[in-house]
Amino acid sequence: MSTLKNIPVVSHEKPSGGTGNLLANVFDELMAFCRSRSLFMLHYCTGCGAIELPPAMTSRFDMERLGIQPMVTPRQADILLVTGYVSTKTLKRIILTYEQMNSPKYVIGICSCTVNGGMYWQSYATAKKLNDYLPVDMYIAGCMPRPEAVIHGLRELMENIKKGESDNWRDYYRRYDHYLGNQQRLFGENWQTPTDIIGEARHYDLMGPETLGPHTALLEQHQTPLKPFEMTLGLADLPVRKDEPR
Amino acid sequence: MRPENYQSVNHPPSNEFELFFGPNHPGIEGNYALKVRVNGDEVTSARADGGYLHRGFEKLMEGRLWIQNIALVPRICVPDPVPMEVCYSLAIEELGGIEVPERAQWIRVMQLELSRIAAHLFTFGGHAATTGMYTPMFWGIADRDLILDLFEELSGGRVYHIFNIPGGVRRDLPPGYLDRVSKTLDYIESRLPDYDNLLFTNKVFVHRATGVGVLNQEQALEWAVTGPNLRATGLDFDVRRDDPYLVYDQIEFDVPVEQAGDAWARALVRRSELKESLRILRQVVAKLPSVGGPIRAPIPNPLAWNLPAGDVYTRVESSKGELAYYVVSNGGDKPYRVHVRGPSAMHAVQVLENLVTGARIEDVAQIMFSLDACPPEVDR
Amino acid sequence: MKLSPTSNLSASLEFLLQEISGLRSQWKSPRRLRVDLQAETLPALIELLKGRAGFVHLSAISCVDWPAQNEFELVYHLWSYEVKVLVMAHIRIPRDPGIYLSIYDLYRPAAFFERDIHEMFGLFFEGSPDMGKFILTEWDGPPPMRKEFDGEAWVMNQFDWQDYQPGWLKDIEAKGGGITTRPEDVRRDKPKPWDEQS
Amino acid sequence: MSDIDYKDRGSLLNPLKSFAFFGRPAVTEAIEPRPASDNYRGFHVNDWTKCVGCSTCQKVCDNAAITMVRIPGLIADPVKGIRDERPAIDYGRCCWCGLCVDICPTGSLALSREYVHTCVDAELDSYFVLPDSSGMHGQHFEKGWAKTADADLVDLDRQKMPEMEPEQRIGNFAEMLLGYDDQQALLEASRCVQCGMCHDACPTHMHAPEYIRAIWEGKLEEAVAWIYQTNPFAHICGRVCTRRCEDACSIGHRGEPIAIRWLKRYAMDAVPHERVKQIALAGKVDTPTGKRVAIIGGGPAGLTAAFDLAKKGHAVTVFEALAEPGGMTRWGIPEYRLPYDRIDRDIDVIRSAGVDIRCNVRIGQDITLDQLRAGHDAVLLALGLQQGRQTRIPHSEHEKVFRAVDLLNKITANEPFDVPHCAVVIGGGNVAMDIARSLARLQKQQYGQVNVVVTALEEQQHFMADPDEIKEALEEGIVIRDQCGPQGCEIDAAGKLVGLKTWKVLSIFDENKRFAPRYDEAGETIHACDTVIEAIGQSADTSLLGDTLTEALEWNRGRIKVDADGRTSEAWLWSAGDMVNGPDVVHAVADGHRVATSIDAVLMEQKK
Repeated sequence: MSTLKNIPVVSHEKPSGGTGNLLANVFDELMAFCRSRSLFMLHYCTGCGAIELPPAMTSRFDMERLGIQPMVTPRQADILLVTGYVSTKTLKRIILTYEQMNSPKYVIGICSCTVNGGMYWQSYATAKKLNDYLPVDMYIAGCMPRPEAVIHGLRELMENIKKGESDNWRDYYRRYDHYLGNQQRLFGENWQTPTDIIGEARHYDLMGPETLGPHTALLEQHQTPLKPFEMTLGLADLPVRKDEPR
Repeated sequence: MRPENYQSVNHPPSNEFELFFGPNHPGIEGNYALKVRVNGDEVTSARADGGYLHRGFEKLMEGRLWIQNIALVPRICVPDPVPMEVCYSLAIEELGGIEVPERAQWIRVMQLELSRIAAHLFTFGGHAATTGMYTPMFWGIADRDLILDLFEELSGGRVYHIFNIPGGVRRDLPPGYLDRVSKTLDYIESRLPDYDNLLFTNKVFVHRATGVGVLNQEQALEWAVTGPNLRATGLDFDVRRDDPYLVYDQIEFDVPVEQAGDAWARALVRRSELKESLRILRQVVAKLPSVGGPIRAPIPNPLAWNLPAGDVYTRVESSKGELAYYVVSNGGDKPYRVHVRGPSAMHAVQVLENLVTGARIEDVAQIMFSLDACPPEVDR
Repeated sequence: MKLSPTSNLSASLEFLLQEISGLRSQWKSPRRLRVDLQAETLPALIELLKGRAGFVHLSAISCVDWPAQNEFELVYHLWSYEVKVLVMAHIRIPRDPGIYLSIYDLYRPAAFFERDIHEMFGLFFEGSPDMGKFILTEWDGPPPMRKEFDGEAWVMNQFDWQDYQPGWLKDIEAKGGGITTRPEDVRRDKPKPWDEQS
Repeated sequence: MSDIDYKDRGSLLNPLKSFAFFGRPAVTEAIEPRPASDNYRGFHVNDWTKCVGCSTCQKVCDNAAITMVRIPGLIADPVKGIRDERPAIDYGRCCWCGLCVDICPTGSLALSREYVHTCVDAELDSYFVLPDSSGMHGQHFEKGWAKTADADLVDLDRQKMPEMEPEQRIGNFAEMLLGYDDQQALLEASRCVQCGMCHDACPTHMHAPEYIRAIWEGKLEEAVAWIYQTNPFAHICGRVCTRRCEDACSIGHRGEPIAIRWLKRYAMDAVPHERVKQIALAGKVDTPTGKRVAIIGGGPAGLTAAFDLAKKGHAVTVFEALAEPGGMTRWGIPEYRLPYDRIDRDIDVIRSAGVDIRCNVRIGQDITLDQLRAGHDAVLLALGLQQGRQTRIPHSEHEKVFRAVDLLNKITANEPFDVPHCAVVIGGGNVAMDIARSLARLQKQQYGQVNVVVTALEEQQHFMADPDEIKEALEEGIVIRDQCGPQGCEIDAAGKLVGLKTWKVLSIFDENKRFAPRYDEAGETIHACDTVIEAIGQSADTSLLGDTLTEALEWNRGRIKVDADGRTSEAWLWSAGDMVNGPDVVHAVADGHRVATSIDAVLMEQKK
């Protein structure tokens, strides 16, 4: 990652006015078109809506005809599909995963639960509004939505990408303080992720008025520098349980 | 921490690695995690890590009316929701002394078996995919969808049917429904040889699955393994037959048993159960037209419905094993306590940890799918 | 004496249970036997059932919180594959300090259930192999299944809800209408006028 | 067991058999969404013409997804039980379980077959929807999950009130309805969906949902406390209320309304009287205010006002002309409908609040109005309607032509009179039924057979009387001849009343909805009888006011004109009850409360 500086910074702002070269946007539009036609969807079953994804992905509803296919690693995925309720424990993993995904990236919230708590609005264990924690590009209503509805939502998303309208991922950088604040409220003040969003925002020129704020200040106060990552999960501390039949 | 602080990973100087296996992992069923330690390819120890799907069902149910919970319960096991509904309804009916009309009981059996077929088709697919064979998964899921179509027609919902209600079922069968059920059964039956060719007698799969995750009968009993996993170890037990509920005592069916207790044996038991479920469904389809009467016993206004104080333990055979509800009422309009005993709670934690330990890393996913562990049942 | 399915089941099972002092048993249905006993005698019962009556299957351990009596009720559901009967053994233990003995040495699945009860109710089992958190690793509140933990109030305090402002609602509000009853309102008990007076 | 032998280790070639599928059509569906099944549970549709805004859907919703929204411009009619509110659904909560559809009392709510809705973050408000019949996106989709008869979660049939058989009850004045037992009351109370339409429709806004809930919970004392919040005539209203509440009940749209009146009766009967007294007097002000109020008339309106004012610490004296307080409830309603001991209990509660009730005191004779005015800070006129109206048909001045109220008075006072062998009652209201049924009982007692005919202008299904009353009257052997316009009493040569002549009624009202009956003379009938009883309404006897006061007061169509609070144009005088509103117990109670509030406010203002 120390090679971050070598990545050329691409400006995504469209030139204002119609005075520029007609061909100036052609490349961007081509990029947007291509991007919309090959979306990789992260294979992460976060909630119960995931049960309608296998039908959507396989023969009957065949998502692949749209160029969408599951991808096992967040590093190569474009879409994070949040399929329904997210428990606090999952939400932490989702945020880690989201931050690891490469921009541009899109979040789809399907089912009721991602909007306003859904069935589990009384539950102490689930987060209620996904857009408090992550910028969401597309919502698909249903509990759970049928594969057709999922595909419809994906097509809408493709359309938006093609038109260059889906860029909420920038919002995460521009309003990082807001998202971080909600995350801190749920996970506690000590919450930190291994991805340096502020650094990335600076680097890619994505700073916005709300990138920095009281919550990021709190983060700087609490955060411990990332040490070189030791491959240990603390398993040694746990009793190794291998039940032998008697 | 700034980008310049990112540093490369230091590997420990040995073959020992500790890995997160999930929650975001293609080889895990649902949103679940295993922490495994591997030495080379061999897993030397494993700990299950659940709770990613925890919603606090048992707490939620204490805050909702008896009838409101019927919308909640199917969500406890997403791939196989009907047993959840039926088991909860049975508990309430036993508490409230409600006699379920015979027609409703037959309709429930029909749903239970359809759901079992759907769940098994789903599990095959997953199991095959963990061995690198995706065609059975595609077929299985596409065929499962035909069952979901039947459910959609019956209950108005593809996955969450919310069709069983304390006292019976919510609607009568649509006209001509049984014919369509028969047609789908014919189709699925005609597909079984294809599945056999593709998967169950495919030498690649057989070799890949034999001897993997072996459970002997002693271990299975020790760890409270139930359902197809138990029957794959040679114990002939099925809640439907041996602790009968609904009208299963009027239905003729066999309980398939295998002896080897490995992943293949478990797959074979499920494969044979598909056939038995088809056989049960044929009987239900033949019987249902002659069973008239109401589809639901009269129940009080759901908004003002107290159940007498008491407790009840009901269990049914879900596609994963023994599913049980322990329901306590203190005489109020809401449950005082509901304890859901999902079959996977056993399979996905202790059994999985023990079976994975000593296995090879590439078999971990297969072992989990062959146990058909359903994480939402564990987390609740 | 060894039970067999052919013998007069209920009589022989009851005869066997007489060995435990202070035990009350009641057949709830032909395959469900409810047993109430003192907490101290439970291990003896379990040993008896597993050793002499073939109850090898621990179906579940359920915990019920009874704050009014300041007690936890533990229910051990044991199934016998041989005689096909489910015994539900009920014991009560004081909520404070909330410690009981594990039956892990007799039934391995108890580890899961005991761990779960410890997480959800805060009841500690001595001798259980692992009382570490499993599901609620990210939860630092009180054990949520205890009755005194009001989940709904906690949620209301912790989370905000969507503040929908759709166009139709604005139109109606402009005409003088608007939201009259929110769903939260009907969930609360109505205040009683005489309570206010006193 | 399995048809695959475990020893069969399979073949490498087996999968190749799947090449048989090569070239077969794919199972893939078209990319556009398929139509959903016939009872699909998609987005909501709500038929606003059927919906009454009862909010039952909101109560059954397990996800707290339904918000009630008031929409100006819709019909709002508390009497019919219609609110201008409609449910709005939050699709960020909904789980499409369809419980709202199955419980909807009117059957207006349904789920459609529409299931696709997507939006971007900025359009999230579209998740909050006010469903009408046009569907989520204004496109037409067929109804999916809708109400069916066998899946209805609303209990449409009420618990049957146990009653005496006609043969048992006809010969005596014992109460004919026996009241619910505990189990019936519980079941009936459990039918309530707590919509509160009854509360809105009730003139005195009784807390019916609350006391029904309390009965269901087994908290009968709490139920009594709720009842006494708004109605001291609890026993009486539990038996003879005109029950506007049940007309408004949302269960009544498709089934039988909750028996709210019988539940009130049950609660009142189930709690011991001494306990009722304690509950009723909770909240009574201990310190007297020193203000004195005189109330003329010991009927529901007067006594309700007296009870309220006494609870607020005023010294209240009620002057009643007749021998016992209770007004029309005692003197007009027969004992088989309302036993006197129940009236006594209600009066006892009111007395125990410190109200001084002086009976047999007639204003104008025993004490003058001016004396009252001088001795009190406020005076309330609650005279009621004690004069029977007359038909003024030919020969109606005959001595054998009676007013129903007069006869009912006599029956209550146990005054002897000649029980007619054959009576014809003119009128189709409750009073007509009361006198007819009372006479029938007396006839049975004295002559062993019933011979009473009720004639009225209306068709039988449009009688003003309660349908139950009509049914019971018929059971008791009373003959009803509807559409008969009285034209005169027939007198024989000896001057003896021999019958009533009626013509067949063609229509009662003219095109301007004014009372102008048209008759068909060809349909003339002579109803033979020895007595004719007029039961066509009552009026107030305001002669006690005296000429000066009658002059000074403002009048409105023969009734004293009062403002919204019941105050007359004279500052010291209030008026309430039937004489202002027309005959109705519960209305009188409501009026009593209103006037009491007004009097209390004025008196407390004076005190400052």
